Amino acid sequence: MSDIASPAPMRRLQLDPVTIFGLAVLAVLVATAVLAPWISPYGPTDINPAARLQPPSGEHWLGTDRIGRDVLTRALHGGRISLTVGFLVGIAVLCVGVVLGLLAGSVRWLDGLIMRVIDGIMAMPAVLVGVAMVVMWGGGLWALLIAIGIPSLPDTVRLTRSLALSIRTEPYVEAARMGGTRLPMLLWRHFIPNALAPLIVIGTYVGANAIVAESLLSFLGVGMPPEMPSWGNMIAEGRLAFQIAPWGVFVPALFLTATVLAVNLVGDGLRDSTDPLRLKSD
Amino acid sequence: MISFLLRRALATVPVIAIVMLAVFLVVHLGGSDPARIIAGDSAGAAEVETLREALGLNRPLPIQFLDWAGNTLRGDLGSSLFYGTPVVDMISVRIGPTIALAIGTLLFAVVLGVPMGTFAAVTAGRWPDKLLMGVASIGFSLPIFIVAYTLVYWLALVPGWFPVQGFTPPQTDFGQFLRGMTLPIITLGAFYMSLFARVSRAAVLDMLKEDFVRTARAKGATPLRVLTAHALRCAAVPIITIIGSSFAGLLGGVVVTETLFNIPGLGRLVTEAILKRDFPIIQGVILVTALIYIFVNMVVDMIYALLDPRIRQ
Amino acid sequence: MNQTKEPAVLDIAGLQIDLPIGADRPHAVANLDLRIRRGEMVCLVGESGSGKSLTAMATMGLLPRVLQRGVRGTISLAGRDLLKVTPQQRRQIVGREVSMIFQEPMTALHPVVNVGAQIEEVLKIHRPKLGAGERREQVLAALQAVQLPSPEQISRAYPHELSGGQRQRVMIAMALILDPMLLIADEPTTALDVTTQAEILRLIKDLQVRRGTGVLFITHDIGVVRDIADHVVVMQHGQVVEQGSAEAVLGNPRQDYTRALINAIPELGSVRPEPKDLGPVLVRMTDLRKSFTRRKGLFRQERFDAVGGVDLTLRRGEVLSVVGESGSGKSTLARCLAGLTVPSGGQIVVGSDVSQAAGSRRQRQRVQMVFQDPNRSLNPRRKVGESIIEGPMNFGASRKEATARAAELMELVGLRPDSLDRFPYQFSGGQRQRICIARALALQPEVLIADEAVSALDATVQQQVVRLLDDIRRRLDLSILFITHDLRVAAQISDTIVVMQRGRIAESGSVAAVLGSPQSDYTKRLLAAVPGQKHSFTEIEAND
Amino acid sequence: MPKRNFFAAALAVAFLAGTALAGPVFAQENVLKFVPSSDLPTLDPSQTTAKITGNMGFLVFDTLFAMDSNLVPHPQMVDSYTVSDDGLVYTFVLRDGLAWHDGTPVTAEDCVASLERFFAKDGMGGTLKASTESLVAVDDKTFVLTLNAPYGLVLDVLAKVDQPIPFMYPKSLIGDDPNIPFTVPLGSGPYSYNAEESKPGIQLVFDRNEAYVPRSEPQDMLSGGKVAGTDRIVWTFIADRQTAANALMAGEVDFVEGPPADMLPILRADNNLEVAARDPRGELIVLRFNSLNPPFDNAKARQAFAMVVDQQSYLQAAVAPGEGKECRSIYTCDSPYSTDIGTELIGSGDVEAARKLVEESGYGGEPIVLLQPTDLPTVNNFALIAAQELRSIGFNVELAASDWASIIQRRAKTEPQTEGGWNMFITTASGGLLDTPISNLPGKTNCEAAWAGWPCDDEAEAIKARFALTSDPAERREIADEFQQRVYELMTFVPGGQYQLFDAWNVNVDNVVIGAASPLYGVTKVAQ
Repeated sequence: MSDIASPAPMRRLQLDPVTIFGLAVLAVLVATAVLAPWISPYGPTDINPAARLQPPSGEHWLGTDRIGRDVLTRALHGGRISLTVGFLVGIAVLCVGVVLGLLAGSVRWLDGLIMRVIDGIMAMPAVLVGVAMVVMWGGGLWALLIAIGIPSLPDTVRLTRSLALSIRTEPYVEAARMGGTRLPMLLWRHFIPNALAPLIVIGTYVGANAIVAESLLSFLGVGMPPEMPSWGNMIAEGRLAFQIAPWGVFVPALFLTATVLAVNLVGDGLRDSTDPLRLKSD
Repeated sequence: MISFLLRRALATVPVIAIVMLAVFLVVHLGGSDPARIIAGDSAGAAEVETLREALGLNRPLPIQFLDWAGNTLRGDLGSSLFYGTPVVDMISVRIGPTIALAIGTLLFAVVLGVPMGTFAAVTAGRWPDKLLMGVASIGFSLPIFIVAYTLVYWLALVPGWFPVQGFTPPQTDFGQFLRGMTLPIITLGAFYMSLFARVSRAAVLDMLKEDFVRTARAKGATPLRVLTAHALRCAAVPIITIIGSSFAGLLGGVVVTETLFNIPGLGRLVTEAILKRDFPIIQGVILVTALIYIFVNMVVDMIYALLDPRIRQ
Repeated sequence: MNQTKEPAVLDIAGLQIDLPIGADRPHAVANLDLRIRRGEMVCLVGESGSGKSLTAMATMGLLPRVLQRGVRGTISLAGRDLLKVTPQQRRQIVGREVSMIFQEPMTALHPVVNVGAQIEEVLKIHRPKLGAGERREQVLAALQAVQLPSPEQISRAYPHELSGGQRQRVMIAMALILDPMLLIADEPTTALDVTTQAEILRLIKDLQVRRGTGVLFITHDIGVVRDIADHVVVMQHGQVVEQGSAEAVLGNPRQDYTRALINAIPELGSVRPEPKDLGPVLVRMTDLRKSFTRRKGLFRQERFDAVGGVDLTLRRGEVLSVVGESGSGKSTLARCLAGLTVPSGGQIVVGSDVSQAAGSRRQRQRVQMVFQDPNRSLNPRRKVGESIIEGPMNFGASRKEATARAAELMELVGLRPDSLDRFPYQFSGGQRQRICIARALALQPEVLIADEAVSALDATVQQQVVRLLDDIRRRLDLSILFITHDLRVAAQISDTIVVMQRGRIAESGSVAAVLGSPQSDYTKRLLAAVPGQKHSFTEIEAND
Repeated sequence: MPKRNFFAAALAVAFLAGTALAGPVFAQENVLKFVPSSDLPTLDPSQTTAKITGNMGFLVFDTLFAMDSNLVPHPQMVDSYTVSDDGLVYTFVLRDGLAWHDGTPVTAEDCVASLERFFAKDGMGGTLKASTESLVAVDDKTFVLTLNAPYGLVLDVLAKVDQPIPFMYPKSLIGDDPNIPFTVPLGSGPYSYNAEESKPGIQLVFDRNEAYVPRSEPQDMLSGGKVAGTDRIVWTFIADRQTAANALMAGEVDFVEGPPADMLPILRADNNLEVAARDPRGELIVLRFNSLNPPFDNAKARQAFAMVVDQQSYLQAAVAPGEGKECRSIYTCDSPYSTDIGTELIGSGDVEAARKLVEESGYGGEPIVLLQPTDLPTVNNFALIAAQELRSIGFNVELAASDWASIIQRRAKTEPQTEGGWNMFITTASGGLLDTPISNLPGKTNCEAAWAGWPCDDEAEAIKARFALTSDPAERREIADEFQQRVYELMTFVPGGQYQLFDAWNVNVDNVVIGAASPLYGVTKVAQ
C-alpha cells in the first residue's frame, strides 16, 4: 500500500521540451509541405536538362538534380508525399489493425486464425515481400501503400488484442455489461477512449516507419512513380551523381531524417506522458 | 519442458502453411511472365509461348502451388528459371554472407546497444541518459543509405581503410573478411543499436521499479549487483524478444546494404530475382527467410524457458 | 518490561520528508520521533497516505531519488545516524543490522531465481568469506527457523511454486538470517489470508521475542496491533497523533482519530442483536457449479472446480455475507449470479420467473454489482454522471430522466449532485465506491452484489460505506449479497453468513449462530485467526 | 554458466555454418577482374539478343568466321572453304586442333547442329535458312551448305557480331529443341567456363584454355589469333553502378563496363584510370510509337511529336555536355548508310505547326501511356523529357513507371492503353540493330511480326526486299536512302540522338579492343 498520494489518471498532457521540439519541427515540415506549391520557386516536375547537377546558387538555393529540377522545390513537395504516405498508412493500419485486434480479442475462434496470420506476416521479410508485391502486382500507389502497411499490422493487432483482453476484465467494463451495454457501444464508450493513447502512439511509429519504408522501396526502384518528388525517389536518383552533386542526396535525406526524428520524438513524448503500460492502474 | 518445446514446434506448422500460401500468391497473382523476359527484347509471341510451356508456367495456378508445396516439403525448391540452377544450391551459396552480416549486425548492435540502454536507464533523466537517447533517436531515424554513403566515402574511398565493396569468405582470409564486413555492419547496425538501446532502457527502467529490486537493495547489494543480478536478469526477456523479432527485419533489411556493398547475399538474390520474375528463387528465398525467423523465435522461446521457470510450466 | 534501561535500537528524531512541489501537502512526514528498544515490537499504524511506509523506507535508505533529497532529522541505528553514513557504509548496515520484509512477497522475491539462492545472496554480500557449504547450511537453518517444512525442497523452489504464506516465511528467513538488531515489517500480512496472517504474525512475534530483535511493524489494521504491539505509534497525514504503550493507546485512546480507528473495527462479539423480518425468497441457487480447465502437458487438460455444487437462497431485504479465504470460490459465485460468468452447471433463479435465464439482459437489470477496486470500477475517461446514466439509458430512459435520477442517487449515497460532471480521479476511493453504488442503484435492482466492495478502503471509510449499504438496503428494500474475506466486516452488516471453503459451503446460518457457536472446524479456525482477539496469542505471552 | 556457454556456442556454430559455404578461393596472379554492365539473362547465347551474353560467348565459344575491325569476315574455326561458281554450294573444312573444353574434338556434326539452332533463333539466320536447300556434314571436318537461291551475305551472317551470334556448340550440349537453353556453357574458345567457382548472379569465372590453338594471324577485332591475355577472367556482378565505380577507383576491380555517366568526370580525372567507348558505333535513342492505338495510329500525331523532339535535351540527360551527338538517321550515324534524307521534320521545333498536326490527327485529349523504366536511370530521364515535349503540344501524358522487365511484358500487349496497352516507349539501340535496312529493328513494318509498335507498310517492306537481292554497293546505298525516306514518312519512331557508352579500366589493363565487338580474351593485365 503506497503512502504517496496516487497521481490523477487524467493528467493533463505534460510534454517535455524534446517533444515540443519534435512537434515544432513537425509543424514546420507540415506547413512547408502544405504551402509547397506557393512557396517553392519552381515546379516540382519542371525539367531543364541544360541546367543539370548545378551546385547551390542564388538561382537554385539547394542546387539541381540529374535532369535540372530544383532540389529545394522537390524537397518541399516531397514532404507532401512522405507525410501523406505516413499519415495514410498510419491511419489505415490503425483502422484495420484495431478491427482485427478487437476481433481476435473478443471472438474466440477468430483469435487463433488472426494471430496465426499475424505470425505469418511477422515471419516474412517485410522489405522483400514489399518489393515483390509492388513489382509483381504492377506498382501503383495502392500496391505501394499495401506493401508498406501490411508489415506494420502485427504490432497494432497485437497491441489492440492485448489491450482488449485487459480492458475487457476491467470492473468498469463489467459494470457496463451489467448495465446492459451491448458490444459495439462497449467498445466505443469504454474500449476506444481508454486504448486511444497507446494506439495513437503506435500509430505515430507506424507512420514514421511508413515514411522510411517508402524511401527504402523508392531507393530500390519500386516506390512512388519516379516523376513524383518523394524524398525516397530523390535520394534514389541523387545517388547516381552522389560524388559530384551530393546535395541531391543530402537535402532530401535531411528532410527525411528530420521528419522521422520529429515523428519519433513526438511518439516517445506521447508514450511517456500517457504511459500505455500503466493503463490498468491509477 | 519437452512438452513445452513440442507444443511450440507444433504451433509453427499453421504459420509455415500461411507463409507458403502468401508467398505463392504474392508471386503469382500479379500475372508476371518470366518467359517474355528470358526470351529478350526482340523475341516473338510464338517463341515466348514455347518457352512458357517449357518452363511449366501455363499450368493452372492451384496445380502449380500444390506442385511447389509438395516439392518444397521434400526439400526441393525448384530451379531458377534463368540460371537453371537448383534454388537450394543458390540459397546455400548466398545464405552465408547474409547470415554473417545479420549475426555481425546483431552482435554489434547488442554489444553497443544494450549497455547503452542500461546505462541510460541507470542515469534516467540526467544528462548521460539524454545524450545516449538523443544518439539513439538519431540512429533510429537516419536513412540507411545516408549512413552507407557517408561511411563509404569517408572511411573507405578517401583514406582506403576499408574496402568499398565485396565479400571475402572468412575461411579465405579472416582479416579481410572482418575488414570487408565492418562498414556494412555499422551501416545496418546503427538502426538496431538504437532500437536495442531504447528497448533496453525501457526494460531496465521497468525492472528497476520492481519490488524485488527494492528487496535486493534492502539486502545491501551494490548498485552493480542490483543491476546485473536482478534488473538485467529479468529485463533480458523483453530484450531477447526484440532481438529475436529483429531477425526478420534484418534478413529483409540486408537488401540495401548488400546492394550498396556488393555482398552476394540472399537480399540481393531475391531483389534481382524479382526484377527478372524468377519465381522459384523469390518463393524459395522468402520461404527460407521466414523459416529462419520462425526457427530463431523458437530458440528465443526456449531461451525464455531457460531464463524464466514460470514459462516452463 | 523495563523500558527505560533497554538501549534504543532505533532512534528517529525530528524526521521530516518533503514532498515534491505540487503534491497535496508539503511534507510526507513531519516531526516524527520514534524509539525502538531491543526486543520491542513497535507498531506504526495509520491509514493510507499517513507517511508510515515512507518512514520505513527512509530508514532503509530506499526512498525514491526525488524524496531522498528532502529528508531531514536523524535516524540513528544503535547510535549511528543512517542519514549521515556513506552509501558504502549503508550497504554494510542494511541487510545485516537492519532488514525489511514487504507487503507482497510474490513481487518482492525475484521471480526467476530459486528462493535458496535469494537467501544465500544475503550471505554472499555480508559474509563473503563463508564457503558454499556453510552458506548452504545457514540457508537451510534459516528456512527451518521460519518453520517451513522440508527446507531442502523449498530452497530449490521458485517463488511462483510456493504459497503466499510460504513466500512470506522465505522473506522473513532472508531478513533474519544475519540476526539483525532491527526488523522493519511493512504490512507483511495484508496480502495474506486471515489464517495465514495469524500464523505469520505468530511467527514474527515468536522470533522477535526469542531473538530480542527490535521490530518496526507497519500496519493499518488495529486488530493486528492489538495482537502483537508493545508500543503503538499512530500517524495521520505525516504526523504522529498519539503514541504510547499498547495498553495505554488501545485501552484509553486520547485522540479522536485513534478512537475512530479503533471503533472502525468491531469486536467480533458485537454481532447484530435481533434478526429482522425477511421477505420472500428472491434468489435461489441450486447445485451451482463452475469449473475451469487449464492446460497440462501436451494434450491433457486439468479441470478445476471453482464452485462445486452450492445451494443458496437470498430473501428480499436480507444481507447475506459469503466469507472465505482466497480461492474459496466466493467471487466466482458472485460473478455467476451477476451473469459475468456462465455457470458450468446448476441453476440460478431470480424472483419467481424461472424462464429468465441467468445472465439475460432482463435479469442483469435486477442484479447489480459493486466491485472491489474503486480505482478501476469507473471508466477514467468518462464523467461519473455518464457512467451512472449509461445503464438506465440502455433500458430506454431518456437522458433527462436518467440524469435527474442520477442526481437523486448522488444525494442518496451522500455526494453532491453537481459531482456528476466530474471525472473519477477527482474523487477519493471511498467517494468512488459511493458512486459505484449509485451506478448500481440507477438500474433499480432487487439484488446488490458487493464483491469485496470495502476491502480496499481504509478502516474508517470502510465503516462508512458499510453503513451506507445497510442504510440503502433498508430504504430501498434491497437484498445484498456481500462477498468478503473479513469476518469482522461481515459481522457488522449481515443477517446470514455463508462460509465457503474450496468451492463448497462449509457452514451457513444466522450471524449469531455462525459467529457465536461455529460448527465446522474451518469456521472455528477462521474465527480464531481474526486479529485483535488477545486470546489467540496467550501462549506466546506465557513464554515471555 | 552453462546456459551462457550454450548460447555462445550456438551463435558460433551458426556463424561458421553460415560463412563456410560462401565464396571462392582464387589465386592472386594475373586475374582480370571485370565488372559487366549487368547480369546475364542466360548463359546460352542462342537464347537471347542480350549483348552481354554475346560478350561472354566470345570467351568460351568460337565462331566459324569472324569480323575484323572493318567488318570484313575472315575464317576463324574454318580452315578453308570453297564456293561453287553459281554461288549456291559452300563447302567448309574445319581447322586442326579444335577441341571442346572437355577434350573431345570439334566435329562437322557439331557445327551443323549449332547452325541449325542458330537458324531457328536468329532473324538473319532465318533469312539464310529460307535460302538454304541443305546443310550436311560430309566427314568429321567437312560440311556443306547448299542454297536454293543466291544469297550475298552467307559469310557475313556466319561472322555476325551482334546477338544472337552463330557460336559453335557441341551437339551433345544443345540437344534437339532450340528453345531449351543449356546452363553450363561448354565451348571451344580461348577461355573455359569454370562451373565450380562460377556462381550465377555473383560471379563468372573463366580459365585460360591451355589446349586452345590460336590462328597464326594477329588479332584484328574478332578475327585472327585468339590469345588468352590473362590466366583467368572473373566477371563480378555489382548491381549498384556507383559501387562498381567506387570499386574501380579503390583498385578492387580492373575493369568496369558502363559506369554511371554522371561519374565520368571523376573517373576521367583519376590518373590510374582510362575511360573510353569500346563500341564507337554508339547508341541511338529510339522514341517508339505504338502504331496500332490512337492517337499514334495516325502518322500526323507521330510526325507532330517528331517536330518538337529536341535531341540536345536527351543528350544532356544522358551524358556530360558535348559527349553525345545529334543523329537523325535511322542507321547509326558513322555507319555506311547513315544519311539525312527525309529528316526535315525531326526537331524542326515548330510548336505551332505541331499543335496543328495533333489537331488534324483527331486526338481528343485521352490520356496516352508512356512507359518509363525506373531501373534504367538514363532512359528514365528520356521518358521525363519526352513527356514534357508531348505535353507541350497538347498531349495528355500518363507516365507508366515500372522496372524494365515489366515494360518488356507490357510492351507485348497490343490492346488499347485503357486495357493495359501502351502508346510510347523509349529505348536505345546500337549498331547491329540499325545498320542496314534489313537489320533495322524500328524500321520493320511487317505488322504483327514487326518490333513492338507493329507498324504496317507494304511499301517499306518491298524496298527492304529489294535491298536483300542486290549486292551492288551503289544500288544498296540508294535503296537505303529510299528506305529511310519511307520510314520517316511513316515516322515509326523518332531518333533522340546518339551517344556512346563508356567503359573504364585501370591503366595496367592493356589490349582492349575498340570496335563493333570487343572481346575480352586478348586483354592483358600488367601485375602492379
